[in-house]
Amino acid sequence: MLGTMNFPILTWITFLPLLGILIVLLVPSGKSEKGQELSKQIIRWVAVGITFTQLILAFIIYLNYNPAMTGINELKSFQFVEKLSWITASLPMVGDINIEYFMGIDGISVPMILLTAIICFVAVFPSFGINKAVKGYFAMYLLLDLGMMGVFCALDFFLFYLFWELMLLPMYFLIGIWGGPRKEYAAIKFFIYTLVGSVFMLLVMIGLYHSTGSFNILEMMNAANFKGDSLFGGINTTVRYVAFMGLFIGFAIKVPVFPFHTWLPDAHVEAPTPISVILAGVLLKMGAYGMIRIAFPIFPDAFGYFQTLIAWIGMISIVYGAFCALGQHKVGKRDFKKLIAYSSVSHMGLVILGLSSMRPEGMVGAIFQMFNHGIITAMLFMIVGVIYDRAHTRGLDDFGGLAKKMPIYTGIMAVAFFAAIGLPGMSGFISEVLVFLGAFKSYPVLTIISGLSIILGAAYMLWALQKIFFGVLPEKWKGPWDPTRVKYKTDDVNGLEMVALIPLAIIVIFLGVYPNPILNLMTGSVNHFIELMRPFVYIGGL
Amino acid sequence: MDLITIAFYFFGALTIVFGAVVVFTKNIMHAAFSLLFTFFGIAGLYVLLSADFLAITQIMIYIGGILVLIIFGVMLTTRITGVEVKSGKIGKVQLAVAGLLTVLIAATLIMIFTTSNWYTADSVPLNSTVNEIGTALLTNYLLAFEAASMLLLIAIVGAAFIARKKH
Amino acid sequence: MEIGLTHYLIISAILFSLGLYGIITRKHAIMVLMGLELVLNATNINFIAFARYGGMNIEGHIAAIFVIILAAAEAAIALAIVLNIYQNFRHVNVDEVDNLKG
Amino acid sequence: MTQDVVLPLSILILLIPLLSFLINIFFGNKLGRLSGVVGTTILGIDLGLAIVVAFTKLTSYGTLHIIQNRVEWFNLGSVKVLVGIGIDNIAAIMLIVVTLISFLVHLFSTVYMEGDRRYPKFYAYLGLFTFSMLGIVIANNFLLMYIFWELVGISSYLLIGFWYEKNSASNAGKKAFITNRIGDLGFFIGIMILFFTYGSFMFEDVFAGISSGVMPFNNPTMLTIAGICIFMGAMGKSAQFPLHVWLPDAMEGPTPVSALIHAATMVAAGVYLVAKVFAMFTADALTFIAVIGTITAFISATIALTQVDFKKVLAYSTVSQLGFMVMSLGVGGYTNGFFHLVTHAWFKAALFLAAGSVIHAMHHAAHHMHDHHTDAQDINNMGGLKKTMPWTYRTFLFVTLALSGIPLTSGFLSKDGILAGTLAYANLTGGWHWIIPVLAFTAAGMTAFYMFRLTIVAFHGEHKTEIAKHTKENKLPIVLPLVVLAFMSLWIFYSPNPIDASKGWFHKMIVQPKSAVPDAYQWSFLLNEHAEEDATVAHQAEGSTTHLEATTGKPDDVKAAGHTTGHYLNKFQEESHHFHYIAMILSLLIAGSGIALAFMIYQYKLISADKLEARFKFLHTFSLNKWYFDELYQATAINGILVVSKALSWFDNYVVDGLVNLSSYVTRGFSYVVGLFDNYVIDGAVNLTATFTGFLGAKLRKVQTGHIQSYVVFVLLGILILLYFFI
Amino acid sequence: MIDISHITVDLVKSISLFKPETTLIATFLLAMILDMAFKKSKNIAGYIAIAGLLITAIFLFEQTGANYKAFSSLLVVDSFGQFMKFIVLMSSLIIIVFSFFSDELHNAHTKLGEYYTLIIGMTFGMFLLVGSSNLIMIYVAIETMSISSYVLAGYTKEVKRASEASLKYVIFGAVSSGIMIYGISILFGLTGSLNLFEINQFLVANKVATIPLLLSGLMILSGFGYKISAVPFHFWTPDVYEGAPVTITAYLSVASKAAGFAVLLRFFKTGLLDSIPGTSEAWQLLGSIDWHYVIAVLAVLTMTLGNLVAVWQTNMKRLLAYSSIAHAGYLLMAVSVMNDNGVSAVLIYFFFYMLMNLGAFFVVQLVANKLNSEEVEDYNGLGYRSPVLGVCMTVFLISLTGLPPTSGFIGKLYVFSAVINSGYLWLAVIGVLNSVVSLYYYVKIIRNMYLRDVESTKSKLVFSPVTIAIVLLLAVPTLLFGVYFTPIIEWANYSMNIFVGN
Repeated sequence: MLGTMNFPILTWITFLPLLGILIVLLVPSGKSEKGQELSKQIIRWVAVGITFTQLILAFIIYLNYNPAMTGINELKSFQFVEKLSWITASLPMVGDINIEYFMGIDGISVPMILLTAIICFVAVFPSFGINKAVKGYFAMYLLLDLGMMGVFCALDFFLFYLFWELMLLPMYFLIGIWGGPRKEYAAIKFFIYTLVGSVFMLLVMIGLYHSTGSFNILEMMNAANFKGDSLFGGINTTVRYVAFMGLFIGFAIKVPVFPFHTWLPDAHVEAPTPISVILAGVLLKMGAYGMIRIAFPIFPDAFGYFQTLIAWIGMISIVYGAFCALGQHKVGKRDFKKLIAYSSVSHMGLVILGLSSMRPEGMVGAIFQMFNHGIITAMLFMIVGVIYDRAHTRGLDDFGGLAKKMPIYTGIMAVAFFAAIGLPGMSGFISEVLVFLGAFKSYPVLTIISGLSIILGAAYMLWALQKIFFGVLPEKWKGPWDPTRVKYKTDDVNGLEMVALIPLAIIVIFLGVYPNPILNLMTGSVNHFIELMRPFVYIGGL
Repeated sequence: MDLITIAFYFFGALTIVFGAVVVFTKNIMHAAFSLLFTFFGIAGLYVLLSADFLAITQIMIYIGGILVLIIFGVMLTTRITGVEVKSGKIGKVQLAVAGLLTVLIAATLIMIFTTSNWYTADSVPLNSTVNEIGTALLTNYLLAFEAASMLLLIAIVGAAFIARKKH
Repeated sequence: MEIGLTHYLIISAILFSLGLYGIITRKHAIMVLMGLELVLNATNINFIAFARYGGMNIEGHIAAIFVIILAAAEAAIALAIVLNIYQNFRHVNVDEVDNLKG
Repeated sequence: MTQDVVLPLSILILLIPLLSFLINIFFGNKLGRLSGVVGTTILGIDLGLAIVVAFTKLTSYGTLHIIQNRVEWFNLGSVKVLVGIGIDNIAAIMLIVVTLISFLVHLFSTVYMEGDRRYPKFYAYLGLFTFSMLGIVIANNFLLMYIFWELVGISSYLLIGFWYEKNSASNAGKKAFITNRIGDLGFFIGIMILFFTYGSFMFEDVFAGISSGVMPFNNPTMLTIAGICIFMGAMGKSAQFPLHVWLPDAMEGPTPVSALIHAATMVAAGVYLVAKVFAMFTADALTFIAVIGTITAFISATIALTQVDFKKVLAYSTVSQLGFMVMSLGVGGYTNGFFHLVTHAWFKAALFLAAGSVIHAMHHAAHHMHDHHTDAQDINNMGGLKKTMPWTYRTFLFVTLALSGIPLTSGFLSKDGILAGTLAYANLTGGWHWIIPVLAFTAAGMTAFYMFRLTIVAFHGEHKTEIAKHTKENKLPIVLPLVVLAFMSLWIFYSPNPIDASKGWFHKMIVQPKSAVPDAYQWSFLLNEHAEEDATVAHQAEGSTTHLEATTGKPDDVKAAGHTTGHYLNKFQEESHHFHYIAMILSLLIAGSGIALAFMIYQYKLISADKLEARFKFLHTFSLNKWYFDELYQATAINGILVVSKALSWFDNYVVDGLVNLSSYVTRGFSYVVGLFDNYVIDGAVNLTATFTGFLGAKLRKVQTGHIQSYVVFVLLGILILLYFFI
Repeated sequence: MIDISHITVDLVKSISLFKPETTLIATFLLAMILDMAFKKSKNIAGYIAIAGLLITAIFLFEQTGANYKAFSSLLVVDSFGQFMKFIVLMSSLIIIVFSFFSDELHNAHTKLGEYYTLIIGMTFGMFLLVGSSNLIMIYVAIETMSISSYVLAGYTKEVKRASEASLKYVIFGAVSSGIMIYGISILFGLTGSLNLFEINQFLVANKVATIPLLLSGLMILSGFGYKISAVPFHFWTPDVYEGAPVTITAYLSVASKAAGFAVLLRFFKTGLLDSIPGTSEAWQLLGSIDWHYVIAVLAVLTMTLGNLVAVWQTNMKRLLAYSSIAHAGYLLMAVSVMNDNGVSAVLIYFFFYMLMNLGAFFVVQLVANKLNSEEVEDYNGLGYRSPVLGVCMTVFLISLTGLPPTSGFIGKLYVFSAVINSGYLWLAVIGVLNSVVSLYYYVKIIRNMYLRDVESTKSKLVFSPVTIAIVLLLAVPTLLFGVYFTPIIEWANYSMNIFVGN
């Protein structure tokens, strides 16, 4: 079975982009105008090649993944495990330090790897529109890809932290150099927000290292490894609570959750389309993934203590995000991307609620919601990208009546919009229902209030839909987008955009009807996770 | 009061008074010369403390060497206009602050010195310390001695370089 | 009353403070150097006094000697630099030499 | 046809309209006009299959409650999600209703929507709608029902907002969808409560759970609340009292859409849901349903009185009829409620199609006259269409009779059954419950009045405008559905005896299911006594009826009421049988007076409507003859109603509508504030810390003054501070 | 005749251990003489200096494992000293190589002979300081080092700001050493001895009044604080760093800081602490003064001021000055922990700090050569005008912030690990927040290089391949040690045990 084969597939899937970066950097930038254009094309297609191979590897992993093995805290039930000692130094005073290159996946990381591979592959196509410092762009793009893939495979806290921080710098450059008007402010805001979060995580990591003697996440999970008098030893101590909060805030900033979300609208509005696709598609999931992989299992007692608080935060994010999206205030122009950004806050709040319910269907729903939200928001952003590339404005008030002008585009948009509302028949609905069913058992009142988001979601999405697609076409868009017919042959969506959008639409509808391919992956691990947390945690409905 | 007490108060007063003159006088030349008397006062104190070699070194090097150096410095850096060399006045506020600060430091030091017990051991005063200093310098403190020589060499090279006019 | 260790320490403290006052308030660079010399002399008094009352401990003398040596070296360098300032700024008022700030 | 063929067939019935949707979406513009033909033929096949399935179910397996299956959709270890489809008697009938009306509307629209540019899209959305409606019909679990519930909502949104160039159309669509969504939220909460307690979505598991005594959050009031939540879903879809505001606006959509969706099928979904899960409703839940039904019926009837727009009148009348059905279910008249649903579906669809043909004709005439400003839907511009559009007039007249409950029509049977039911209910429960029959009868009367007002103003009398003069009868595909539907409204289809439907096949087939709710929480008179011996009640001849003493108050003390003689299912049926004739006479009387009044005001202009309100006394001199009773009635009811209707319509426009709009203003305002809060306070707080560090940095930078002496001062100060700090 | 036989044995062994310093003195003399002999070539002294340093390095490596109190315990030769000496040596070597390419020095039409000799002199001073365990020896060593650095700071004496820098430096330096020696005299008065080991025995044996001990400790600390530019004593750093030539600024920011920390650690470990031999890694503190807290307060002040003021700087050298103050703060944090973990953290941090700081200064020097400006604004579009330099500068700046793939992160990791392990959570949190603030001004430079003036039309900056090679020589290890840092850790921890003197 490939899983046990010695082909280190995880190392390959993570470090393939590194190979891509080298190739991209070696491509000579042509002297003449035509030469430069040629080199740009080569770079673009190299990126497509790399991400496509990555997608194939992800698919191989998916095929060979055996859902029975649950993972979470036993090493033997992880799959595609690669464990080799990376840094070992024997210190006379401090005791020996060993950091391992420890990669492995279980039910929780497989969907995330699939999502990353899909989103990174699909986001390359809108990147064809970038023609400023293309070589730099794709180098940063692949570095980001490497960081993200690494985070989902790493099982050694040091390695996890290395990959986690690795994706900060490329993101800063990608927003900073190729972004919109207020790109610098958005880029530095993103950088500082995430850094503050990850810096708390660093302290907790070091504390854990000292208490257990190694960076291995799995060993940190069972209390036996904590040395007697160590910092985080024992149970329900205030130090453990502080440590848990440190980790939780670090991950919550990434999710983003209510009080820490103000970076998201700026980052989304200013980032170029492909980058906001990746930002929304994958980066937001790393926060939630981090919570499941690290924060909750290592400090189950602290999680039990804060469980209701986390549920409340989830609920507030859901309702608050929905209201903000609806209330697109007059400060900036009513921006389409800002609306989607706030809707992401609301949808990710759903994930937090699902996680805090500690019910099998709640957690499976949360992870499935992470997967679906990734795909749906990626589609939404690409849709915005399509009209932004043509009209160079994202203001909601500037459009109207596009349905007549771009019918196919309206079709695809309809799929994305109705999926975002959580219409049955689309994957969004399944995960929403699961989360609500699970959360209802643990926190009935909170779930009912969060139900409000179903109505508000419909309200702001349909309002946006009507603003842009229905009504009468304003004068200035009457003519064809590109009179010279060079860039845009037809008024409607062109080939490349279709290649990016259609597969996502198919995934959304297929999973909406038959979600088992993804759900079966995680059921084993989730149930195991809940068994692990059972003694410390309140599980509703028992 | 016996002779030593009188000598102590004489030399002490000499040092303090001329030290104050050095610091408070407006005229640089006055300051330079009052520095001379301060050094003499200190040399006297050394004698009282039966540090004969030190007293002589003080007179030879401090007065003979450093003071002459300072006076040359004063000569070189003031325009030869024959005018009384003013050292210019500093704003009233700064003076007050500096004065307050100095008094505070002095008070703290004195308070600490008077109230704490020092490492004391009674001992018979030696007639001459030169012999002991010599042996110590060349046995226990040999390295410090050589390092000091290296330091002086560097000082000479550096000072020569800085002070030299463009060649 | 009999002259004891503290008397010398008091003189040294006063001299030390005067030296500092000289450094802080005097505008002329050379005056600052003079203040510096006072500080170093105060230290020497301390060393000799502790040597005398601490069991005729010769180390104090050696320390004092080294302080004198270094004072000489420092004075030399300081004066050389002050001359250089005089070359460049045509004056040696310490508080006017302040274009490097912020 | 054997039992095991029913389910695969019903899946086929479900998927065929989806096929039409897909064909029209992808190959629509290639097909062009052909998409209409494709759509109609597909629906025709669907109709055929539906009839086959319905007959197999009703004829050979009538007694078997339900043919159903269950399949595991996905399984999460400790939680399994099961879905499946099931055909029981009401589903079989609904299959026919939905497919037939959808087929007729497809046929009707081939002509009606001829001119429209996005013709294939229209047929695609119709296909989608039929698919989702059939989904609701055959689902045998809450989850699948909820899924198709929302799909129906989306397809109605697409159809209402079909002419999206008009902002009012897309606004109406949006309003419809959001109000439905509010209802759906309630529905979903109800499902969650049930899933939480019984661990499954399947109806039979839930009913089994309830009957085994397990209560949600183990307290019975929660079961009532769950029932009310489920009913909220029905309120949203069937436009019941608070959530009815979207239906009148939904008239913005093309008329065939209104005919299919807002008359027959979709709005009936709510009632169908209540019927399907009737077994889980506790006594209090049923009372709530009855009250809501009555209020809706009464209010919308009063409003319909004063409406001017042809389709708006029909819209309000639909809402009122829905109120009747819900009220009937609420009071326990399960069979009559469903019976009214079916009959109402035919004649309301016919009414709307007739309206469509009238408006179509008026448009053609206006187009012909190049006069584009007169509103083709305002009945005051019509008049005298009897002469120009004979066939439409005849079908319209017959169907109006059915609606107003005139004998020999199916409407009469169903409405009469309901009214009898309300009387029995009031008699059994007494106290304040008597309001229900009173309001029911007045509403029935008003229905007759406004329907005839409409027919007279629109069809009788002289052509009020030029356009009316030039209207011509439409082509066959428009008129044929009218005739078919009018034919379906004959009484003969449902029971041989035109007066009493209880002996018809319909009543034999549709039997109230045994309620799963423990007896303590049920209406005693609904308890099913003969459940065990034989499911079907052989309806013997009139048994001797022992007189029951009047029982009042809460169900528990009603339990002592005597046992029913004869073979009625339960006490309620026996009681309503008693009131049957009284109700019939009373309803005939009221309907007749309503019609007469309509003729007097509009046909013979004896009483002018507007002067009426002004000069009340003129009426008194008018009639000395047998109207004395009417006068009293008129003085109190008619005037009262006119004034009340004005007030209510004002109330409806400004308060309830306002309430809904208000809630949207409130949400928009609140979200505006939250948006500002988010942008200034939270973002501000973050920027504040940034500016503070900057400020601090600037201040510290000043310390570096450049004066060497100030540096020395700071150093000495530093040492002193450290010294004193640490002593 | 005084019997000095017992001294000779010790002297012979001490001199054999003194080889590195002796070679330094020899190089100093040789360089000076040869410079006078060969008038024409400017860099002759430089080449000799490099040769001398290489020989010293060889002798230094021979010494590994030595553990001896030389020159009647004036000087201590131990592995801790060796590590620090190696850092000083390495930075001197790199600075001399930098000076070959510094236009600032070369067109200051002064002969560079004295320049190289003084650097050797300064290195000698630092070697002494690192090893000295006698208060007077410390004073002499600090003076040697300071005097040579006063001259070097003002080396381009025609330039106004250089002379101003040297004036400020000399006055501030003199005052600080004056205060230090006064502190030493008080300590001498209290304990009666100048040797750290004897002082320690005295303090262990009998109770000493705390206030004078605190006063003398603070005064001595001000001497060291001036050298490592800790906050209350840092005022000279920004002005001198901006005024002095870039090479010297780099040298001061690394080498003299290293020596300062070495002497600070040795002073506390051997002097003030209750050094019961073979104690666990936590040092018990003498007297009732809680030195942990004193150093911790200094650390917090240094970090916070360094980072906060750096945010406003527009001159690159001044910005890097404040950044070096901030880094002194992080190091002080490790020192305040006062245990072997802290010492090894300091050593590790210093090795990586040397690499990244010298790298950053070299880039500033190269850019100053080409654009002759040190303003941050002039870095606009640098990333596109010279890609290699831009990337290397980004690596250095990211490493200075302490982000993972770089070695700066490993340094910070160990510092925070030492701090957390001894339970100072609040200190770690302040440190961590400071590194977030530091991100702002480091990334401001990256922003100018890459985000401004994208694909700038200005002329491409071409640098000689040798300089690019040197920059890469510093950038690659900064990245490499970020990923694989075992050798450094092992070496630092091996040389962690300061000679406790048994």
